[in-house]
Amino acid sequence: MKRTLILGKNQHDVELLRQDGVTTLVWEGQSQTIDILELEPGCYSILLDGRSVEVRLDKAKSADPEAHAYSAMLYDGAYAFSLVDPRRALLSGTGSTGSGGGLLMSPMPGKIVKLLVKAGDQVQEGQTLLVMEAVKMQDELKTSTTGTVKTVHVQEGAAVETGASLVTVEAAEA
Amino acid sequence: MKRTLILGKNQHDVELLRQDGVTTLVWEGQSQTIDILELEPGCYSILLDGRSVEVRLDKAKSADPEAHAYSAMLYDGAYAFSLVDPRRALLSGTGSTGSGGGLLMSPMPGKIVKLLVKAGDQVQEGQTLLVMEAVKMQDELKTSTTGTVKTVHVQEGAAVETGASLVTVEAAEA
Amino acid sequence: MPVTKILIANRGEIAIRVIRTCREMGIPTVAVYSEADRSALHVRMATEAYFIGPAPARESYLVIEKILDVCKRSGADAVHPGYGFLSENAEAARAFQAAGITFIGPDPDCIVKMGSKTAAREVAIAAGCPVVPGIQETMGDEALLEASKKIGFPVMLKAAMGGGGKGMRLVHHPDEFTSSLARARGEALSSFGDDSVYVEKAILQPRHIEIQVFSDTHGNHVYMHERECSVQRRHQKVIEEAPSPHVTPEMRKAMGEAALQVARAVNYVGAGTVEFLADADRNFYFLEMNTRLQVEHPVTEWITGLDLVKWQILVARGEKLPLTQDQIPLNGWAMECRVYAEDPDKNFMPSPGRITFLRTPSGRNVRDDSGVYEGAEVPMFYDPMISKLSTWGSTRLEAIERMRGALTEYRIGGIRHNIAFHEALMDYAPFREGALHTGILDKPFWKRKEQGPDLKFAVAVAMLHELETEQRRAT
Amino acid sequence: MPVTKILIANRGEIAIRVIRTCREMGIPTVAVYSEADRSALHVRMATEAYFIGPAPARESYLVIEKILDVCKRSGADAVHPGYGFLSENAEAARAFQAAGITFIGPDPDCIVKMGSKTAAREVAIAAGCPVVPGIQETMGDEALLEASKKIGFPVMLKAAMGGGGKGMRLVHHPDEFTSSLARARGEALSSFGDDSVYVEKAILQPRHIEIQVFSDTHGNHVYMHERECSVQRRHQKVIEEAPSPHVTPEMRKAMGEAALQVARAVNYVGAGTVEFLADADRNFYFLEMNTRLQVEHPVTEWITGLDLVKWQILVARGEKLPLTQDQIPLNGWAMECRVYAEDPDKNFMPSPGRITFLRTPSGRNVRDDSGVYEGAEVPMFYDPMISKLSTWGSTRLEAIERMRGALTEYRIGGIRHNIAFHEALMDYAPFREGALHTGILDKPFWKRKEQGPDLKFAVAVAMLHELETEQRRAT
Repeated sequence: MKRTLILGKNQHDVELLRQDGVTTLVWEGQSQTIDILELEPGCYSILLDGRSVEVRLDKAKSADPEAHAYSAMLYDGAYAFSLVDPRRALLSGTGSTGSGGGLLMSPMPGKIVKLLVKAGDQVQEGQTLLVMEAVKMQDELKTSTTGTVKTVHVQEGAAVETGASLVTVEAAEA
Repeated sequence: MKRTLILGKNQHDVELLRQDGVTTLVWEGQSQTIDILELEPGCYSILLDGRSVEVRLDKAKSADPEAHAYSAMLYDGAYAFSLVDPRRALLSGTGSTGSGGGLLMSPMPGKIVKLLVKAGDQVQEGQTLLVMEAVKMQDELKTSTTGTVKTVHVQEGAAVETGASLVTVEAAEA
Repeated sequence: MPVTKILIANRGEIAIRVIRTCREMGIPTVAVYSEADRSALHVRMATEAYFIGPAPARESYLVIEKILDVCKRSGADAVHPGYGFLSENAEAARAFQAAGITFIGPDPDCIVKMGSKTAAREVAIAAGCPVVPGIQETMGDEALLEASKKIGFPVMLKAAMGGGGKGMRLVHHPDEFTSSLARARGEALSSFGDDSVYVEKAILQPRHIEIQVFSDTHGNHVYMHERECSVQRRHQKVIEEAPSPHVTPEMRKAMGEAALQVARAVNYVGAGTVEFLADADRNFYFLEMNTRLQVEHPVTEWITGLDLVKWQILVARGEKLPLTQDQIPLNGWAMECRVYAEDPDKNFMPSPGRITFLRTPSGRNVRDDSGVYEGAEVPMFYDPMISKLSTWGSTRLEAIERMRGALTEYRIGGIRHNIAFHEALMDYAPFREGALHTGILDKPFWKRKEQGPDLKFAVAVAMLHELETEQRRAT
Repeated sequence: MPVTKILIANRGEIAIRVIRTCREMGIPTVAVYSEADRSALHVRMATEAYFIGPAPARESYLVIEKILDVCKRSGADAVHPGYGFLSENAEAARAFQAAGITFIGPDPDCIVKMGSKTAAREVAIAAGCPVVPGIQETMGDEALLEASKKIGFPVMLKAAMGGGGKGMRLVHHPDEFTSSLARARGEALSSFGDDSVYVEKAILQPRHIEIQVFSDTHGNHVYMHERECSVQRRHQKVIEEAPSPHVTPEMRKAMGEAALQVARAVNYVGAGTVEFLADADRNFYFLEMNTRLQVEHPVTEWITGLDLVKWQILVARGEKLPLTQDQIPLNGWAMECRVYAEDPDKNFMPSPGRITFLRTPSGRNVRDDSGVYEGAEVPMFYDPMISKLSTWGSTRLEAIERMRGALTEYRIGGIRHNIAFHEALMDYAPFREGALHTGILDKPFWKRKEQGPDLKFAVAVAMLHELETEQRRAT
């Protein structure tokens, strides 16, 4: 089954085919033979036509039960990917997502110092949604989606972990 | 509640008391203040009146559901300990156990090549109960208990893991 | 003096570092820990460990009476302070002395003298060690401005009791002077409880080069060559190396001897570091002296083959230095990267939390001085440095390539860290060429690399595979 | 010759070792793996990895055509054989040559010559290198007995095609000769497919000391001093060190020059090792030459600061040796322990299985060349060596104490291993004193230590705590 992989502002049609014991990745129509081995939960050794790559997925918590979205980070904590149904990719306007489908996630463990939006608010890409604090430093968290605030998942004063869902913004129709 | 700790041929009365937030180990009537922290499952950092000791317990599989025995090994895989109810310690004649209450456990992953006893057989300390094979080397496994074979937990040809129960010998009354 | 059981009044990698040498010397160690550190590696590795209070350092690691109390309970007859915390606290050194406990460091008077920048500068001048032209007295605002005009702009304002870059201000022009001075005084007051500020000639694009010195109680002093510490971010060292690509044999000898002049002038004892600024013409100027073991001592250990902690203990026992000046080796090149729990994508904000996965590099001439383990918690209360990765090569380029290889192997999960930043630095042309100065990182050179196509493909494969597995489980 | 992409025809720690140097040199690597090794560390760390068949080595790692096929598929233009497997297989070296692929090792003819003990001995004699008195010809039983009587008992019987101690027998008296010979022939036949046996004068309590040599394609040869490998169990090295406590500067020079004579005589190219037996009077005798990188090469890397794998690659590219003989350093002392998945309590029986927990030592001058990771499977099909732990110190005692500290930090769960055995060896008086000979481990010196009271207390605490937790959960 075809899915859409979202990487930052890019999205790619991807599919995994398994036939006669051979697994093939189809990436934007291009096929390559792959071999995948789960070394431990979330850690994969993958051979792409022989090239050896290791991937460690840390599933980010998603508070949106309808999302079918699948967010992941590499071990260095820097990249966010989502895997969605192609139809949803169109609907959610993922062309402008930062960390997956308009969902703002916590980049660190810390405390929510100030919430600047509530559900129903109209927001612009780059607008600050809330302020977090960790190790006595404050950080303004901004959205990368223009649209409407759908859900605010946290309260002021709450302590959150890395990857916790903070605010979901529904993208405006393009 | 008092228990008996079995180490090789020795046994010791032990008890853990918790009072007013202070934990005390009573070892053969002698008390010392302890602090225990589980670092990860089975791995403990323990402070004994300040002295820092680390213990990693690998629970050995016990096939005897009635045993209430608790077998453990340190990380270097060399020592076996059991913890039993004091009454059972007397009954099972643990004065002569090797790896806990007459239970012979597999020292390595391997194959059972030959079984030399069946339930009901009388055996002597030092008698070979079975032959195992690993990496093309065979090893005779002997019992350290004189008594009657109660249960043979494995069949010839079976593949077993380290710590698997092989044969239980009930000690003869002294 | 007897040193038969050592209390380490510190935490993190430096506590581990001291424990390792003590083990080799057969000396039992006593760790202390705060509420945030019960599960810390130093507690697990020490012979004994005692609780000393709440997480904030001022309520635990900095409380002299608590450390003294643990000495009594454990029978420790010596204290190794590491760096930071009580390491340059003369009051602590005096309290240990009074209690008959060996403080592994110099005499308290020496700590006091070198703790004041102005007093240290006076010592250096008297010892014939070159200093940056400037007015060492602290004075009022007007007088400071007049003095600055005499020295000639640009000038540097510095907190008299300062360190670590706090309370330092570069002033290019008299017009900015008043506002810069106000901010310097404010920072000095809040950081050191004292708003005294002095003024110096600003050395533009300076190099920070320091000399490791070692002295015993018999009046012997040696230097162990230089460390190059110019790669800094906001006055904090990021990468250190030894030797320095800027230093010639003549300059090394001149700097070493100047450093020893200072050490001799204060009857220094133990491990110390004399920091210098050097300009493009290889002039060098005394900056300050640190009266303790330095974070970056491993690069000196690599090029000399010596164990600096062992030397500290031998000196504390009253033994003579094991080697004379001409016996101190200098082999090859060493590099050190400070690995921090911080987010290079978010202005290097600290990133405390649980280390869910850890794979440390190993192999030929790679050393990882780590204070953590897989499953460890990086507390938010302390410095977020979690490890110092150092490498040695027969040449500077070999040490750099080895460091890049080791960084590639380093895997840390659960927290943000600066491994990718260090990797990028190893490829940064000015760094590779050795064209270092303390502002080398001011120019934004770094952007996290785009993932290559293979990594993208692999992520797609892993995610599709996990999704399939999940769906199979659900049905 | 071009060496732009290297296939490593090996597994385990040596494959990792080669990958690390290739990374530093910017050379992509190609791993091969059998069915038992899909999850092995070398597959994860290499740039590329290809499947080559079933677990038994003779169906995968030893099949020349499969390696050649992967060279073609991956575009690798060079093969590094590591040690063991195809490393001393002249047929393989020829096949690679024929396919235009650079074999990182000496010429096939040289491998053939040195692969036969008798031929190698002839070369040594012709080159003026001392050999053990004996009859190098293989001959019938009667003739061998007569020859032995001429040499004088005790004598040593050796398999002509042998190695690793197999097919070797010490015969003290003519009466034992016939039965010993039969067993030696039997072992030789089953191990090497050839029952040829020859006889030599037995050197009692000999030391095994070897010289590392390096040669390029331009006729340059250097030696990198000796390694002391006398600590053996059943003719298998257990601990290696460099330099040797037995070797004086004069002896080092004499052995080094004798080794170079042999290398020159066969126009040797690359890394090689000339093994000697030495007696108490510092006489030394040629034993054999290994035409490959040695397991124990890290101790040489520690004392010289050189990267032997890098030198192998430079030589394979046709470059000249980077240093001349008088530029080869010799600094301090290095020690290596071979860490095996084996049970020292059960006659060192191999202990394959899953490594459920792994904490490797680190810190100053500690190197761990490991082929495993936490969660890795140690397959039952290959040599059970999982790591080589090496340390450096400025003196032999410092290297020993550092090794003991590092062994204390080494934690391996899930399989049996020989860490505690090595720890005991570090405390064994004959070893510490350097009174080494190849029989040093024959005397049973080792018994696993009784746990101290603290460990017993702690076990009691942990077990009681787990039981309580379990019971709380049950109710």
